[in-house]
Formats: sequence, structure tokens, C-alpha cells
Amino acid sequence: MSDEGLESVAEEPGLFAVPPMAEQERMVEAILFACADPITLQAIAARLPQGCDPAEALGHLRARYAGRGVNLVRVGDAYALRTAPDLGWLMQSERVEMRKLSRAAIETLAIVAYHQPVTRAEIEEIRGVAVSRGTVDQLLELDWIRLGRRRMTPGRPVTFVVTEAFLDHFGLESARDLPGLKELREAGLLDSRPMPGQPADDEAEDGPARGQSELFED
Amino acid sequence: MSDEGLESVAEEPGLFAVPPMAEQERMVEAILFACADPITLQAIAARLPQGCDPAEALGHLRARYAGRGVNLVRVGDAYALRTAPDLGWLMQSERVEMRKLSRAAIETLAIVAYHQPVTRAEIEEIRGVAVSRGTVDQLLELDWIRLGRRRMTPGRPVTFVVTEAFLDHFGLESARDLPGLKELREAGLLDSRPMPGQPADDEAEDGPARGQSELFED
Amino acid sequence: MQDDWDKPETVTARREAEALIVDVAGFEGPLDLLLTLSRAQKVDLRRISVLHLAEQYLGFVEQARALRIELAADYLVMAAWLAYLKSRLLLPPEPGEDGPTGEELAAHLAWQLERLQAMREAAARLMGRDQKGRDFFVRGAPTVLAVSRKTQYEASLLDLMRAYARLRTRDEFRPYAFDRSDIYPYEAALERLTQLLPGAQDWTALQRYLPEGWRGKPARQRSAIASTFAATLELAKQGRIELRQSETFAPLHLRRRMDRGSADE
Repeated sequence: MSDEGLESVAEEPGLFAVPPMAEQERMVEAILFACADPITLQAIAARLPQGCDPAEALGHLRARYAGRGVNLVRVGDAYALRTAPDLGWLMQSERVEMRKLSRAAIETLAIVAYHQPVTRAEIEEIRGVAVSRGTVDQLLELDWIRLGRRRMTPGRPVTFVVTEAFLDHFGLESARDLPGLKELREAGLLDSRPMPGQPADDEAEDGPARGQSELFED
Repeated sequence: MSDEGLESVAEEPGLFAVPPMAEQERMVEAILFACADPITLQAIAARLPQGCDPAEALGHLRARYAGRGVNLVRVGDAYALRTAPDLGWLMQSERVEMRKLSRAAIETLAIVAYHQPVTRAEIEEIRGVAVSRGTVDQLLELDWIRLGRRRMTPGRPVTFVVTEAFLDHFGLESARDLPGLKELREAGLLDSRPMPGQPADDEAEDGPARGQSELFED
Repeated sequence: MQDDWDKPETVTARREAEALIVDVAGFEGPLDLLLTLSRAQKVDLRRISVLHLAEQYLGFVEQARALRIELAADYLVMAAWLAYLKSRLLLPPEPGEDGPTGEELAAHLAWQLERLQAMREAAARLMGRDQKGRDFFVRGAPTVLAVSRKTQYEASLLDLMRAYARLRTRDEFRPYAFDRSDIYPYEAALERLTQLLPGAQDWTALQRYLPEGWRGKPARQRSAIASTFAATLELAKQGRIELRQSETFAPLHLRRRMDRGSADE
């Protein structure tokens, strides 16, 4: 890892000496302390002198902060320092009051997280009820879901995916770390199964079949 | 959350054992990290379970953070985690914002370049509008123009000339390298509509030098 | 247990059904209602009796009708579909009939309910996780990563030349009247000429009477000539000067009118 740094310096010999790893660790530590939001590896690297290896420095820091009152966590492609979850009770005065989410919003959020990318029609199919505009808006506003790619099916519907802010809020490294994801997948509960008798959807591999939604159409 | 009870329990001494010092250190670390402002010893103590010794915990933390990227510092009678002084430069990120020069500025600059040395009154005469102080200041600040000799006319007005930095920026060896009106016209930069009854070549021969004397004689 | 469902008139079942009707607004659609009903069977969703579920649902809709409670359309669509499913489950398939069996349809409905239930549980687990701002906290005093915003102004040589070209061409299109600095007013010409008149005893070209500084640049010279010429016409009209031109477009000459001048003397 540290060789990488040496290599890139070799390209510009003598221009800058790469700081020793201990010093790089200090720098990354200072940067992480400075940020409230997760900061990407690239953004860290951009602040460091050329030739530094922030990935290695982060590895050292993660070990250093393991079990401490503050931990280094990974959020998607970014990193952040967060207080240890078991000490949350000490921070009563720092608590952020969350707006209470409706049951519809919570379920919709879970469906987007576990089924992403997912279309509105698919969310409605799973819940068996129309998703109100306000529910989606609220989740978008919280920056917990965002628009993903359009589905390549007739109508090219938009899909929803969860955001990095969602991962950050729920302390997840990635959407793959969602609790019980593996079990749900193995139980076939994340599959798209067309209603028997309905013509198999052309784009069935692209997501849940549409047949189901017809059931609830009026 | 479930630990909320601890607080009230703290008022009933002896019910719970005082956390070990390592744990107290974690707690104080988390508090220092999460607090927006420096926090006093009393305020820390008020958050901790009874029987804790935040002063000792702070001492351990201070030693732990000594030489790191973030240090524990005392601010008045309060404590805070702060970026190590030698790493302050990491927090400075110079964001260079490219912005187009205003029309007034570029025209003023062009007049200075083509007619130097030129007085403010002369610039105004050519532009046909007053030149704002801000425009001149901006060009002075950019180090693209500077004050030249005073004109030996009544009032002894100051003149402006372009600088080395100007020539540098625009890749010119000297202001005389600026293309003349004829070249501008040939390059399609000048609309070649002559005044009615005036031979087109008359003006086309105007180099910067001639233009100047003509424009400013009185 | 099965008997209970077959006889909805049993007290518990009736109560349950009534409770459901009262709470109909609390359900998030027919699937949610079916899921709630299925809980009454107290079995794993995979072993649920879809037939009984369908019957219970239909009983619920029936009661709602009896109580004149308006049900949303999708509840009725579901009821119609469940009635169809029920008939498929109870009647032997007609010979040569295509399409899914009642069992397949029932299995799919059971799977849908299981999936909804799974998402409910997943949502609950998600909300039960440590949350930012509640269980773990961000840096309370983030250093403002000082973005010293340095504005760099860009201007290319082309911009510079364009600006200059714009300035130089602007004059050519500018309404003439606005160009005060290059205009020699008629009044000034008349005054100047009147002052010079006593010395104008010899024929002198009009050009010679142009003021200093108005002879070089064409525009200024034109203006001065025009004004001075207009002034000579005025003075000629007043009989104070004489004008002479040897031929068309030849220089115009003028002198003080002698007869009158000598009369003055």
C-alpha cells in the first residue's frame, strides 16, 4: 500500500517527499474530525499531499478507534467518525428530533431499500395499495431515497433507490448490509413472481412482473 | 435509549457500580466529540453516571490525543477537541472560481492596452460612459493595469498602463503586439461597415498608436 | 377452528368482523386487511388456508355492505378476485380449461402476503437500528473546511480584442447627435466668424476659418466646415460678407463686404 505512494512520487522525483504513514494518519484523522458528513476517499486524497495513501491511513485509524467512544465508520464510498452507538444516552442534548414517519412511509422506505431499484408500481404491488405522493415526497425530502435509472420497460418508469444519507442515518456501510437481506433473498421474498396465468413479462428479469399490479387496478 | 434509566439511577448512588476508567474515558471522548461548543468539567460530570471522575478521564484523553491529528485543548475553563495546530492548512481548501470579467472591466482593460498611457477621462470618453471606481480597482487588484506617469496637462491626471502580469496572462510580448484594427477586421472581429461616405481603408490602417492620438487630441 | 370460520355467527368471529369494519380506515388496502385476517388463523403464513381467508374476507365485505359502509374500489376488486379464487378451489377444473389452477393462484396470494409481512418486519428492524442523531452522533463542532474562495477572472486575448473591436465599431453605428465631442456648434462658428470679420479683407478659403483642433480628424472637420459654412450663409444674408466660388465643388472663399465696410469707415 505504502509502495503505491512511493511509486507515484517516483513519477515526479524530488518534488515532494511523501509524509510518513503516521503523519498521513494524523492528517486523515484531522480531516475526519472536521467533517460532519461522510467524506469520500477521493475527497480526502484531494486534501492530502501528493503520494499519500488515505486508504491505508483509514485502515490504521479504523483499528485505532475500534472500541473507543468515537468510531470510524464506512458509509458507501465515504468515511465518517461517529460516537459509539452504546453511548447515545450521554448525548441527550444533541438529540435531533425526527419527524414521525407514517407507517406507509416506513414501509415504502423498507421496500425501496430491499427491492431497489424499484418502481412506484412495484411498491404499490407489494403493499397492495396506492403510494401517496406525500409519502414519496417525504422520503425524497429526507434525502433517504432518490430517483434511480428509468426502467427499460414500456412507459420507462422511474425507479427509486436509497441514498448515502439513508445509509449514514441507519449506520449501514452499504445497502448489502441491510438486516436480514440474505434470508429474505433465500426465502424468495425479494423475487419478482408473476401472477400464475399472467403472460410472463418480457422484462421479467428487470424487476417484479406487472401482472400483479393489474389486480389492484380499478 | 434503553439506558435512559441510567441518568435517574445516577441520583441513587450505589445502585450501579461506577464504570471503569476506560469506560469513563470513552464516555468523555464521545461527549467532547459530539458537543458543538467547548464543555466545562461540571457539564461533563453532569452527563456522566455518578461517581465518575471526568478530570481523570480528561487527563487520559489528553495523553491519548497528544501528537495526534486532533488534540484535547482547554478553552477557558472548558474542554474541546481541536485540529492539531500544524494541520490547520488541511482545512483550507482553496476553491478557485473562474469568473468572466465584466464587460466594463474588459473594455476598460482593452482601452488601457490599446491606448496606454491613458487617463480615466480618456477611458470614459472612449467608452462613452463613466468608469466606475470598482472596475479600475478590480483591474488594479488583478495586477493587469497599474498607474503610469501623470499626464502633463492641467490637473496632472494619472494615467494607466498595462502590467507585465497582463502581458503574461494574455501571452503578449508587449502591448504593441496587440492586433490593430485592420487585423481585427480581417479576423472578423470588427464589423467592416464604414461610415457612409468614408473610405473603409481609412480607419483600417489605424493601428493602436494612431487611434490613440486621434482620439485624444482636442 | 375451521368451524369457527365457517360459522361467522359465533360471537368471537362476529366481534372480530365488527371490529374490522369499524377500523376499516386503519387498513392500508385489501392486502393489509388479508394479512390481518390471516393472523387469526394463528399459523405460519406458508401453511395458511387461503380458502378460509377468502371466505373471511368475503364475509367482511358482506358485513360492510350490510352496514352500508362504503368500501374503496380496490377492496371490492379483491373481493371479486377472491370469489373467483374460491370457486376455482372448490370446483373441479373444467375439461380442457387452460390457465392456472386454484392452488397456484392461492399459493401466489399466500406468497404475496408473506412478502408483505416480510417487508413489515424489515421496516421494523430498520427503524429499530441505531439511528443518527438518536443513538450515534456526528461531530458537534465540525471545522468549517475553509473554502477560501479565490475568484480567478478569466479573459482571453480574444475577449480583449472583441471588446476593443466593439468599442471602435460602436462609434460607426452611434446616432450622430449623441457624439457631442465631435460637434462644432453653429453658434460657436457664428461667434468665431463674427469676431474674425474685421480682419477678413481679402478673399480667404472657408477652411482657413476653421478653429484649431478641428482640422485633423475627418468627423470633426466635417462638423466644423458645416457649422462655419452655415455661419457664412447667415452673415451673407445679413450683408456683412461676400462669398465666392470659382466653380462647382471648388473651395469657397469669403471676405468682408467692402462697400458696407467702407461705409462704416
